[in-house]
Amino acid sequence: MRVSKRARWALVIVAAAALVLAAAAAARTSSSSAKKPIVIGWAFDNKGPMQPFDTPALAAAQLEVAKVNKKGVDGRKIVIKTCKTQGDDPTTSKTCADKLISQGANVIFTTCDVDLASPVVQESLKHHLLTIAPCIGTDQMGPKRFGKAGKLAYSFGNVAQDEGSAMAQLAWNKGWKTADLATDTVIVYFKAVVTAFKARFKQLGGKINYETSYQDPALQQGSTNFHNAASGIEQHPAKVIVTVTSGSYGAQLPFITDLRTAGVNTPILNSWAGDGTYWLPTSGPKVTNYWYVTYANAFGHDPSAAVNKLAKTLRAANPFNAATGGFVTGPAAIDGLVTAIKRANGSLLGSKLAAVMEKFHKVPTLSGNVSFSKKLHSVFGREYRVVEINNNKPIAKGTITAKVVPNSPDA
Amino acid sequence: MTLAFLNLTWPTFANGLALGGVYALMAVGIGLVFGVLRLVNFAYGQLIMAGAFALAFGSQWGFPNWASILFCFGVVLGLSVLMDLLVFRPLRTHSPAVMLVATFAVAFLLQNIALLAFGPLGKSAGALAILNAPWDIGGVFIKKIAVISFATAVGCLVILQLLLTRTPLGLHMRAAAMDFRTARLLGVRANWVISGAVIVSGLFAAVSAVMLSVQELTVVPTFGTQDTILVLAGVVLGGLNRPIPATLGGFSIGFANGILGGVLPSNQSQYLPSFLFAAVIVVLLVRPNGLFARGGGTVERV
Amino acid sequence: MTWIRRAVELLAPALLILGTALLALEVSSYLQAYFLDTLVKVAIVVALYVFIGNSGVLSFGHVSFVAVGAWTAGVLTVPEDQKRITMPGLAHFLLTTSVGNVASLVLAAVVGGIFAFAVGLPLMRLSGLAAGIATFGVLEITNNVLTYEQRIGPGLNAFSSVPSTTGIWQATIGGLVCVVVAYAYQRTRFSRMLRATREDPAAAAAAGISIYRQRLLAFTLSGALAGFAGGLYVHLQPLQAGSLSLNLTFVTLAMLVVGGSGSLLGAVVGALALNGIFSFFSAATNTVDVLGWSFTVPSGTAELTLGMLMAIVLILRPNGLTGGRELSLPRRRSVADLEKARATT
Amino acid sequence: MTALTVEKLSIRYGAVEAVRGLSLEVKPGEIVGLIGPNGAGKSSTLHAIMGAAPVTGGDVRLDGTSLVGRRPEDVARRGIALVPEGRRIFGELTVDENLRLGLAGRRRGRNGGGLTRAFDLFPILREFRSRQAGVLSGGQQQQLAIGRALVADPDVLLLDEPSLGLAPKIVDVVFEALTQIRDSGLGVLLVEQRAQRTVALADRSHVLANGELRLTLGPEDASDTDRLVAAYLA
Repeated sequence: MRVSKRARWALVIVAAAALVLAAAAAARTSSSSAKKPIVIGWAFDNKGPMQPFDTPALAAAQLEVAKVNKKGVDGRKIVIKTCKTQGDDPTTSKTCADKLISQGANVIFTTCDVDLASPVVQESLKHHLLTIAPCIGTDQMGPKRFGKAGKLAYSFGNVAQDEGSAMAQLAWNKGWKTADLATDTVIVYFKAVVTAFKARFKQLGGKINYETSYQDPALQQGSTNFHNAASGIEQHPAKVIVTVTSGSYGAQLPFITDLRTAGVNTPILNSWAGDGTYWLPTSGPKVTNYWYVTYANAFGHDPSAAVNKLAKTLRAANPFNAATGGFVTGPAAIDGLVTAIKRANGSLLGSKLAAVMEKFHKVPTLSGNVSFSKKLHSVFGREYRVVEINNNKPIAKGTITAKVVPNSPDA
Repeated sequence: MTLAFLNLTWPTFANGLALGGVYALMAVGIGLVFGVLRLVNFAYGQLIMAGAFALAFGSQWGFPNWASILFCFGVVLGLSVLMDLLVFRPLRTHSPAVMLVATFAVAFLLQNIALLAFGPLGKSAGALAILNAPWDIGGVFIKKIAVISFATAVGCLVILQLLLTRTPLGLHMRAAAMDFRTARLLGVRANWVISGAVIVSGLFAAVSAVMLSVQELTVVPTFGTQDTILVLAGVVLGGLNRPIPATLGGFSIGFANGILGGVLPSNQSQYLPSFLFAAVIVVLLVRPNGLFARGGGTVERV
Repeated sequence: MTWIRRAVELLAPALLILGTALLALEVSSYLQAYFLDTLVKVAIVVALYVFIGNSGVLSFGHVSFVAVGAWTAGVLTVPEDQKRITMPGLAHFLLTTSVGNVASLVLAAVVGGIFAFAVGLPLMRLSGLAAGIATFGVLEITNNVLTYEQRIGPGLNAFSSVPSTTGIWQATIGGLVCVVVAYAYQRTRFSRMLRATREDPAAAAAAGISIYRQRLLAFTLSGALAGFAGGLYVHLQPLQAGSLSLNLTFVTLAMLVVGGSGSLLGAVVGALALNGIFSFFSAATNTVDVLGWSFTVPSGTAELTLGMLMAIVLILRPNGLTGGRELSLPRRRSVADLEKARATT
Repeated sequence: MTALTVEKLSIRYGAVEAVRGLSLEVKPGEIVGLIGPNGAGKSSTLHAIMGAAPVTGGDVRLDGTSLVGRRPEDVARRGIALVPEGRRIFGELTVDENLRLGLAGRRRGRNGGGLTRAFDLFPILREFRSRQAGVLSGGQQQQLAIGRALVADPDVLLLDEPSLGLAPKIVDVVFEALTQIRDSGLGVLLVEQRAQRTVALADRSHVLANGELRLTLGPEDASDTDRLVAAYLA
């Protein structure tokens, strides 16, 4: 293929033009604010693995903000500005953080996994802004992961250790005294919950019959070793099978189907990750004797009337957003933020807000009372809702609270 | 009765055979198209993904199983033919590297279309999940799908072998794979042969889609990608140019994948890909022209 | 006068990089990340080019050198107190060793080069598809180990708390370093020998050129550049080293081929054009203003546009946007040029 | 009626003009020789007739229908069969399969008697029909290549250097077969290096040099060595 000199120059120009276009794109001015509302900049995942957690939290938070704005926060209104991180792509995440900050965000909200959130968190902390993840479920959203700057980082998700401990308590209370563990190692949170379950379960006197691990194909392409995990468990019967993985990922359903089709009808216990009915099979064998603990009962049977009302409103607008109880983390974060602003006398300075939040002790939010401490910036002591899925139907089975958290990160 | 070797059990052995069978089909699908077009189709995994999604939607819309499977075949075949018309044919005369990267582009495009249309979390293809139940064979519990996969793979391969050896089209395909130019000079119709290869390859992709989606149950946009890479490795390991070595290569890597997955202790199972690919590299170093290749055939430069 | 011609060969890609950097300074600061990302991609694609462009052999393994470089620079620059928390399983040696920014980049290049050399030592004996699959294997193994081996890093977790030193200066200089090294290599007799093996392996071998040795040299050099680029990458944003895998391989290879794999200019143009367009549509998902009017595209437009563009360019211009040639001053075509042109038609 | 007509044919590869303004014709029941030094454009002419080389000028017609711009397989299926240089048999296929491949060039509705035509002409092929073609000797492979072309039941047979690399005795067998083929009514266009034997065998022989027709010789010129040499050197 012959290219004339002129054509090649032209190509170079075209390439340059593409860049100019991108540059022109950049020549935008950020919006100015006259009335000085409180601006929350929310970088959320609109299409990646965190989307099922981020978007419901955001949708519910927007409803909560509308409610808060009726009275205002000391006369000011809250505005949420959003930015799509597109599967938590690092470059886009970083850009989102910078963009939101340039749009005058006073507080930055981020996605539900601490690693995927890292680009946003680091940018936000660099600008000394209070940085909140509604639902990161580990103890790492805080100084533990981000050092001194991490003082400004908080999560309204559960500490995995607390959740695992509550699950152990539930199993013990049900009289399931031996357990098989299958750890999905693709996310820190999954691992941490199982580890905590094991520690607390043994403390209570339970016995672990068999332990195995697998990698979920949603994050580890092509991995199918959950089949092997299932057949390992088939050969080592116990009273309960504990696995923590997301219903929206690739292993949950086939793992359960493997066990059930092999004739293993033991209860299977999962955490909030396995909440919801959206992943249940539309055909084929139905899911039965499957248990999980979660933030809120998304199916209208929550002890809190406010939660049930919110779930109903969300479901009416978009059923997806009420698929799991995770949506309450959004309003909970808003409630917590409002309290912090009030307690900081209206200051939006990251350091002041963080200083107040560090002292949170049983602060009421939509998802119950929330406490933080100097070391621990995630929620513990939640009253978990217990749900059993039987024949593809979710049934409320009361609540459970962790009494003791072994290896507590707060200790 | 157990296979008293490592912790290899009969069910694991059966799973290995089943995966080996499906990979062998994929290997043949990739090998046939390579034979006539000298094109390594990286987008083969996306064909399987599309088929698996078709199956999932079929069961969601309440199709009976046979209709879902038919729908799956239709989607995969349509997509294969479209891929061939829009991309492979215009690029037929270009270098293997350009064709290979073009299939990257197609794979990238299809995967992202799936991501946009169906989301990252995919769909459950539960219609045939019941096939994961075991059969009791003399006290050993073997999954039905393992037996069915292996039997289907063997059946498909036998039919293909008959097609290749007993029909004029098969003869023409074999000749075109050896020397396309001469075959055309003899009157072998290039377009027919290419279409034949693309259609058979598509059919095998559809069969693989059904078998794999029963085993994995959840269909995500990356479905089949890793399998395709493994199969490609297997095909090259066997010898890309000929159907039988390619089949054996694909089978070997699938079998090894299934068995290793079963016998690796759980704290090492995450390193399964490392073990497999390390083995692939070692074999390639020892036998660069493939495990089952006779003599030193010329290897395509890409 | 030939030195002017030679200078132009280097100037064109260098100016494109500088131009990108200048544009990055002009845009709103929050969009800079995309430009920095593009500059890092240029570095990666140039690294790929050093091997693929000169040898004519495809490698799927280069992103593993990028990943190893990112790992090196990452694990050596995370502050020690952070390492204790985010990488509790880390080997003692790695836990206690910390270096500065520049040193981490140099070490990333060194480790990338050593790794490439070690891998190339056996693999460069292979050719064709066998070589392609073997390099793929290297990518898979590297990805697998970096993702799960907690004694050497954070495994599944990202390298958070890595100093983000890849700002506009570091990205620009990094890109230029890669281009200059690639250009310098291109001027050596080693590169000419390797190119001879690309055109006609048999004749080159007959002329006493060791294909193996020349390929190994280029592979090692490009591995070092890839490692360096990985170092730049991890200093740009918190990354999980194991996530630099299949996708990045596809995309960077496509950039090289779309730009024109035969020339340094092609590598730079391909990376700038594809990543530029991809970045633009990514940014437009969250609304951008183009010359005064607001522009928003649905999510996913970036990927679809990129995929279609790659396919279309390959179908219409299989030798890439630059035709695989360097930019040169107009001159009378010599007979040799005509012969060459014929050979490529 | 003329079977195959080549009129002012020009072939160009990039900047190189391989054949300029070549005209010739092959009628049924005659052998036409095409001889000349290496690189004269003989093979290019055959490939251009088959549609496998770029025609830049002139025309190729079969019974008045132009073949220019058609695909090789279409040309083959219109009744022209080529025995390519180097025989190009499929070594991994059996003799039988090689012959059946030849059937691909059969015209629609023509039976042509299947493989018997090849077996009748070359009985050795029948004997070895289930062997792998790759193990045959060079002469047997050449017979197979010709037999494979014949089973397509063509009107015109093109041969590209059928004697290349064969022992003289085998060449006799091949040339004898060509006579039989001509006598069965086919037109034969024979490209050869062995000028003298070709001139002796063919009804007309065209000498090609540097892509141009230099001279046409009849069988009577076979012994006129001077004229031959002069044509080659011109």
